[in-house]
Amino acid sequence: MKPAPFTYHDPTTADEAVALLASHEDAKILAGGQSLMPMLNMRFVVPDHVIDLNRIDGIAGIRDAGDRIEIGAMTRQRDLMRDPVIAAKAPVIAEALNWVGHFQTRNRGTIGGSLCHLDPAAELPCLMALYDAELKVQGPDGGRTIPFAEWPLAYMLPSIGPDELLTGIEVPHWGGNHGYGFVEFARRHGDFAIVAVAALLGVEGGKITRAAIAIGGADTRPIRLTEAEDALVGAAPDADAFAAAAEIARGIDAMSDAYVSTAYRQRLAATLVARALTAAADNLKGSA
Amino acid sequence: MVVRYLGAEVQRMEDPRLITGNGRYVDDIKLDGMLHAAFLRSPHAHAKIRSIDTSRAAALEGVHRVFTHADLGPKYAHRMNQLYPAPVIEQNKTQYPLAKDEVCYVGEALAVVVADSRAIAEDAVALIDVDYETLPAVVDIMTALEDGAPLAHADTTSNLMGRMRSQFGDIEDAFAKADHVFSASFMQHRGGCHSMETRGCIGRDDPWGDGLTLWTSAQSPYLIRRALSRWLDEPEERIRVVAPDVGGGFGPKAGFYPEEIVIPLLARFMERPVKWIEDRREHFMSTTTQRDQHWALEVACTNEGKILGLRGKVTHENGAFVPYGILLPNSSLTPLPGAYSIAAIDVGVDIVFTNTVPNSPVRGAGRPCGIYAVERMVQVVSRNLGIDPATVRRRNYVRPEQMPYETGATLRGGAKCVYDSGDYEALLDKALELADYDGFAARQAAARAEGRYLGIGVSSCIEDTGMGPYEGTTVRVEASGKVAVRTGAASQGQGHHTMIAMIVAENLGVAPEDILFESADTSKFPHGVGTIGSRVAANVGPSAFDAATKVREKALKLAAEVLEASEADLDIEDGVVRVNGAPDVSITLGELAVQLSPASAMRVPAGFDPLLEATSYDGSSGSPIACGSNVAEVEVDIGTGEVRVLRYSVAHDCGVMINPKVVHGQIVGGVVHGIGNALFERMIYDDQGQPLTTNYGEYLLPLASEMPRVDVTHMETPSPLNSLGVKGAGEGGTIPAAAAIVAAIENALAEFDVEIDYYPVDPQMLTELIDAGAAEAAE
Amino acid sequence: MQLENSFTVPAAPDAAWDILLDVPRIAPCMPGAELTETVGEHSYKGNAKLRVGPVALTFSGEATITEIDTENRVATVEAKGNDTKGRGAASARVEFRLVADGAGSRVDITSDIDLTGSIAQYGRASGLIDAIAGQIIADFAENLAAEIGASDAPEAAPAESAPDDAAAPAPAAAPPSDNSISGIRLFFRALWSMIRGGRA
Amino acid sequence: MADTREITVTVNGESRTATAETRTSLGDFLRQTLGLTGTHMGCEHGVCGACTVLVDGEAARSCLMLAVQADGREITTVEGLAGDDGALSPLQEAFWKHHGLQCGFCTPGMLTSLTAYLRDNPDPSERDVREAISGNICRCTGYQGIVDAALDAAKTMREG
Repeated sequence: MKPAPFTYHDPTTADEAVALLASHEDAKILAGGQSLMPMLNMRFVVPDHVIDLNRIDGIAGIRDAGDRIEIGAMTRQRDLMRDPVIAAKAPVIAEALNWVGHFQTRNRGTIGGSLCHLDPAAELPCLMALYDAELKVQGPDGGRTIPFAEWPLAYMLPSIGPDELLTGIEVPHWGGNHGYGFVEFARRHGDFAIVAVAALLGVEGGKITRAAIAIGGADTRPIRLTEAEDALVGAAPDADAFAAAAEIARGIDAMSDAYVSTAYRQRLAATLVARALTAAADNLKGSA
Repeated sequence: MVVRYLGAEVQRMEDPRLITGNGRYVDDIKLDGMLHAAFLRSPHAHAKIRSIDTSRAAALEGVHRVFTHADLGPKYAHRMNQLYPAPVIEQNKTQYPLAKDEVCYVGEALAVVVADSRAIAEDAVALIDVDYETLPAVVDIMTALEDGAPLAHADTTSNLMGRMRSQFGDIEDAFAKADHVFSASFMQHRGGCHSMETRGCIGRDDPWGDGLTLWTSAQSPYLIRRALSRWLDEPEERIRVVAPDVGGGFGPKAGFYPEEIVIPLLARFMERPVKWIEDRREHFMSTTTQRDQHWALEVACTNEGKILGLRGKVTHENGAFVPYGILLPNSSLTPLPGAYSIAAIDVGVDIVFTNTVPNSPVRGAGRPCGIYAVERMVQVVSRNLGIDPATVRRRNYVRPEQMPYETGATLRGGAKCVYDSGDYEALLDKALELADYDGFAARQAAARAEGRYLGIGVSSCIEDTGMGPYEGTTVRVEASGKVAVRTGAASQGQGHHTMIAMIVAENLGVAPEDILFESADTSKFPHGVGTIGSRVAANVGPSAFDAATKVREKALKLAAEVLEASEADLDIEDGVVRVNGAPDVSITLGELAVQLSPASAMRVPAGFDPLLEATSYDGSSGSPIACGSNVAEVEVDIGTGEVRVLRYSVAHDCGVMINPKVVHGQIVGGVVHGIGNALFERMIYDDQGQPLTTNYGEYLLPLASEMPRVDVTHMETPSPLNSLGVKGAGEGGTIPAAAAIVAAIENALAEFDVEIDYYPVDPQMLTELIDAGAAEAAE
Repeated sequence: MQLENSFTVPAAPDAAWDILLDVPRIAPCMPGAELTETVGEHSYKGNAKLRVGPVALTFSGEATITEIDTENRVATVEAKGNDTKGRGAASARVEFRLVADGAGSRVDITSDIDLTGSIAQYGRASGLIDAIAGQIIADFAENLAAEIGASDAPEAAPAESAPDDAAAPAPAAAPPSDNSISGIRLFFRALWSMIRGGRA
Repeated sequence: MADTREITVTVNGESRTATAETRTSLGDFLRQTLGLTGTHMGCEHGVCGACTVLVDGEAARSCLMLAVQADGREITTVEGLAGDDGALSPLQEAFWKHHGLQCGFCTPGMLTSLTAYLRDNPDPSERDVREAISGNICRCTGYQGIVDAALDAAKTMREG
């Protein structure tokens, strides 16, 4: 199980990387390698060129930019987990990362790699959906910004051009006091989620003022449960409201595969939406 | 005062090498001029091979040669031999080392590339053009025997490999007398080997020197040598097979594989050593596994739950070829009637071909299936009669006073299955106590009050271990005083070196560190049988004990002459023979050895054979029957269907324990393997025979994060069948696990009236059963 | 896997039948397919591009009309291709049955598709691969409907659905029964834009 | 023509330079090019963890890294865990004492992973340790001896 031969490039700047993409047919970008390397080893993916981003400076790191958090595409999952800005402003990200692979893979895996690989069961795309994150890509004709809603085109296919490079992500966070919950069901610790749910709740005067629910693993791309989000606003953060949201989740589009059915994924979504919202409400109480 | 090693928790002598990165596994061996091989394997479950064009592959830089069946030449054009011939095999289908004109499972090898590196060999494999004519594939064992089912082999008229039956007692009478007859049917799916080290081998051919040498990651090097010798039609003396450090075996490495013919042949053709290391995808597709077995049983019992008879039918998946004869179906039947005295049994097996990888024993072989079946039927009786499962078992166990107890079943090789010793009810009591069985009702009620669903399950098992004929050992004191100990038995991590060193050291009066242990190299010991079926301790143990005793006696006899003392006054301690009461009068074992291996013109003392050495083939006079009772406590999350094993308690009896630390490790590892079978490990093929589970993200091996702490307690009922009183321990953890887990899940979900007819039990299956049960309750 | 599709065209059976047997003409209706060579009266070499997430496959192989039953207007095409990078093979047996339907004709397509090799051995994507295959055939049926329809009537009238993108073969407008397909429609537009951009 | 690079790494404190194809994984480079066979390749797709090594002190799958990516970095393999005098590390000692291995194939990855983990988490619970090694598959032991060894080693190292 050895990769097919390829030509290896290790640019030191983003511009260089973009130029390489433009000038090479059938090139694959190597970020953390925790998804690409297995596919190379198994020869599922057989590119002529591999462009390694690991020697590029300036596209890793986390910055507090007021109402948003700026994250470099090459930021390692480990660093996201340990970062004080994330912990303070978007703690659900740090919590969810406990579910991303294992500590050895988080030491290498990057946020950008995960978003470009776009495995439907991956946690980070689900979180970016939750936050309506914006993705910064750089191409031969300069840069553009892609809202996450427009990022997944299809199963594991992001709307980034073959000659474009993801350089950073902007996460409009919810500030200090909000409730958050992340729950996931996988067969074993660190496995692909069968279904994962991330939820954010803003509550004032005993009423929900703002809600976000993202579901990963169920469909070919992360789902935002907007209908339930709208229904929750104005309601009290209680079991009835969450049960109603769960019922909406039961009706989502879901895929089937060799292991689990559409119906099971829908059932799980219902269970986990209720649990994620309950967790969000609970830690809101805790923090308040 | 003799140092006691037997029964002590001696730290393993293997470990210092292995924890410092100094092990020597097949892939660690590097020979001068060694080339690397990669196989082209069929992507089709069933197809005719119209033509193979290797020209593009052969032309690639770094490729030395490409071989197909035809390229091996007429001398090597025949099918592999049957390792275990048996009369019930109606269709003895064995494969060609490289497929000739038909492939019968995805993963069957049909060409091989020899290149400078494995990577280049893989590049070339992708360039081999094969014209296949695909044929219909049979995958489902339940329909494989129906008229019009696709045939696994183009030249047959049926998918029936053979039929066998275990039959004793008066079954008609048993069912006629019964107060109740209950029935159940269920599918058992056991996964694969998945030793962390895949298979792999190195071939070297030196016709003017050492002959043919094969280093291979295997459990039975001598069986491989014989099979290779027969296939090549060359004498065993010119073939050397070595199993170096082996990274786990668990059954599938006990056989003889096509690669173990092809790789040495390539070395012969290339006149250079050739290495092949199986990669993990190959392991999924070409290493033998166990997979499906369907049972449909009826149990006859009294109102009190006394089981009178068991009858029914098993459908056993064989896969595409028959490398292991009927080991698997046979060992599925022989454990019946389990730990119970059941007077009449009549269970038949249909062994069916499918277009999947050939089947082989996996830890426990068929025993886990046979025991699961019996335990399920005990569960059925308990459930239907509303009698506590522990109580039903008490009413059915074979009792100590019945030992030796002849079940009526026949073991492989024709011997009657006789339970030699053990107190099954006492063992159950120990398990129940360890599990706080009496306190469970309270735990369950408390959890239920919080909306949590707890369940408990019990299972008991017997295991026929230590099958013969023998596993010999040679013990020889060297001039240095070091003691060379050699045996044929290969180790895949069971700690044979430590166990045997302890036995010899204690008997001979030397330190375990002074023992030079070598095994699993056919050039070092004349014959070995193999490390399968929990047989090594009960065979090598006694032979090592006996050989060491003989050497001790010889040493004392010689020392008595040399020291002019009476043997009765002599003792050996730390390699030195001393006269009791005269500590300064002594001679070392090394000095005694020199007297028996003198230089030219010197004399061997009169009345002594050369060398301070002895060889013994002492073993067990029959199969010592180990036994165990397990209690599993689980929690089911009805929101997700997830099963968590909260607590797992084992009471086990493998007779006298040589090294309790090693036995404990075997039991715990075995239990976790069994939990994997019960809850996680599933090898899925689609209806075209494509394996869908071909990576470790999808084939779910048990991880530390989901496994419980396993509490183990022991009874030591010495087996009367060997000099050490030992019984096998390697598989006793695995065999009863699935039954305990499944029973616990049903107990947790009793209010939904859940009945489980398939394992591994997955969460989706459970949620469907829960929802169905809830809907029924609602009506 | 077995797939059934059906559509009607305003062309009379005879006219439709001729088009149906004109492989060079109908081949482009297969998403991602291109003919490269005619090797016999009814045999053709060609490529088909398929992309499953990050895995971009190019099947190279041969398509042959193995049966032509002019009387009953039944034709069978057998196509077989290997991924050019050795990751597997695809084979299809597609039967076209043409029957009169009012003034026009109805085409019933029965397809038997078989994927093998590593591409077929990824359980997590298995449902999706089936869905994609189904989508390809559905697209093919639609494009064929459009092609035949275009021949002597401006607007095609497929029974199931109408192509909603004239430029590129488009996926079924009718939402497929299996939810797992959602996303595939966009996916094919992306794929086609890439193929057109020579980037697949 | 194969795409090759000259690669210099510091392995277990010693600087080593060799040429390898750029497609070569770090694991194959360590084992085959540098002859450090203590690191084991169990699955080559990043799940089993047997090939785990420390790269600049952090645990990483050597099957999921190209050798060329390690150029200029510090690598620690199982061969480098014992002291210069050959004295076993507290973790190695604990694995021996608690029967934390049987066939020994997963052991190098277990040891390297836990070496890094216990350095960052000196006082873990059993639950913590079980999650920490959930990225390392062992088929033999049932994990119990490994967990006991890790907890015991942590205690030893805490007490210095």
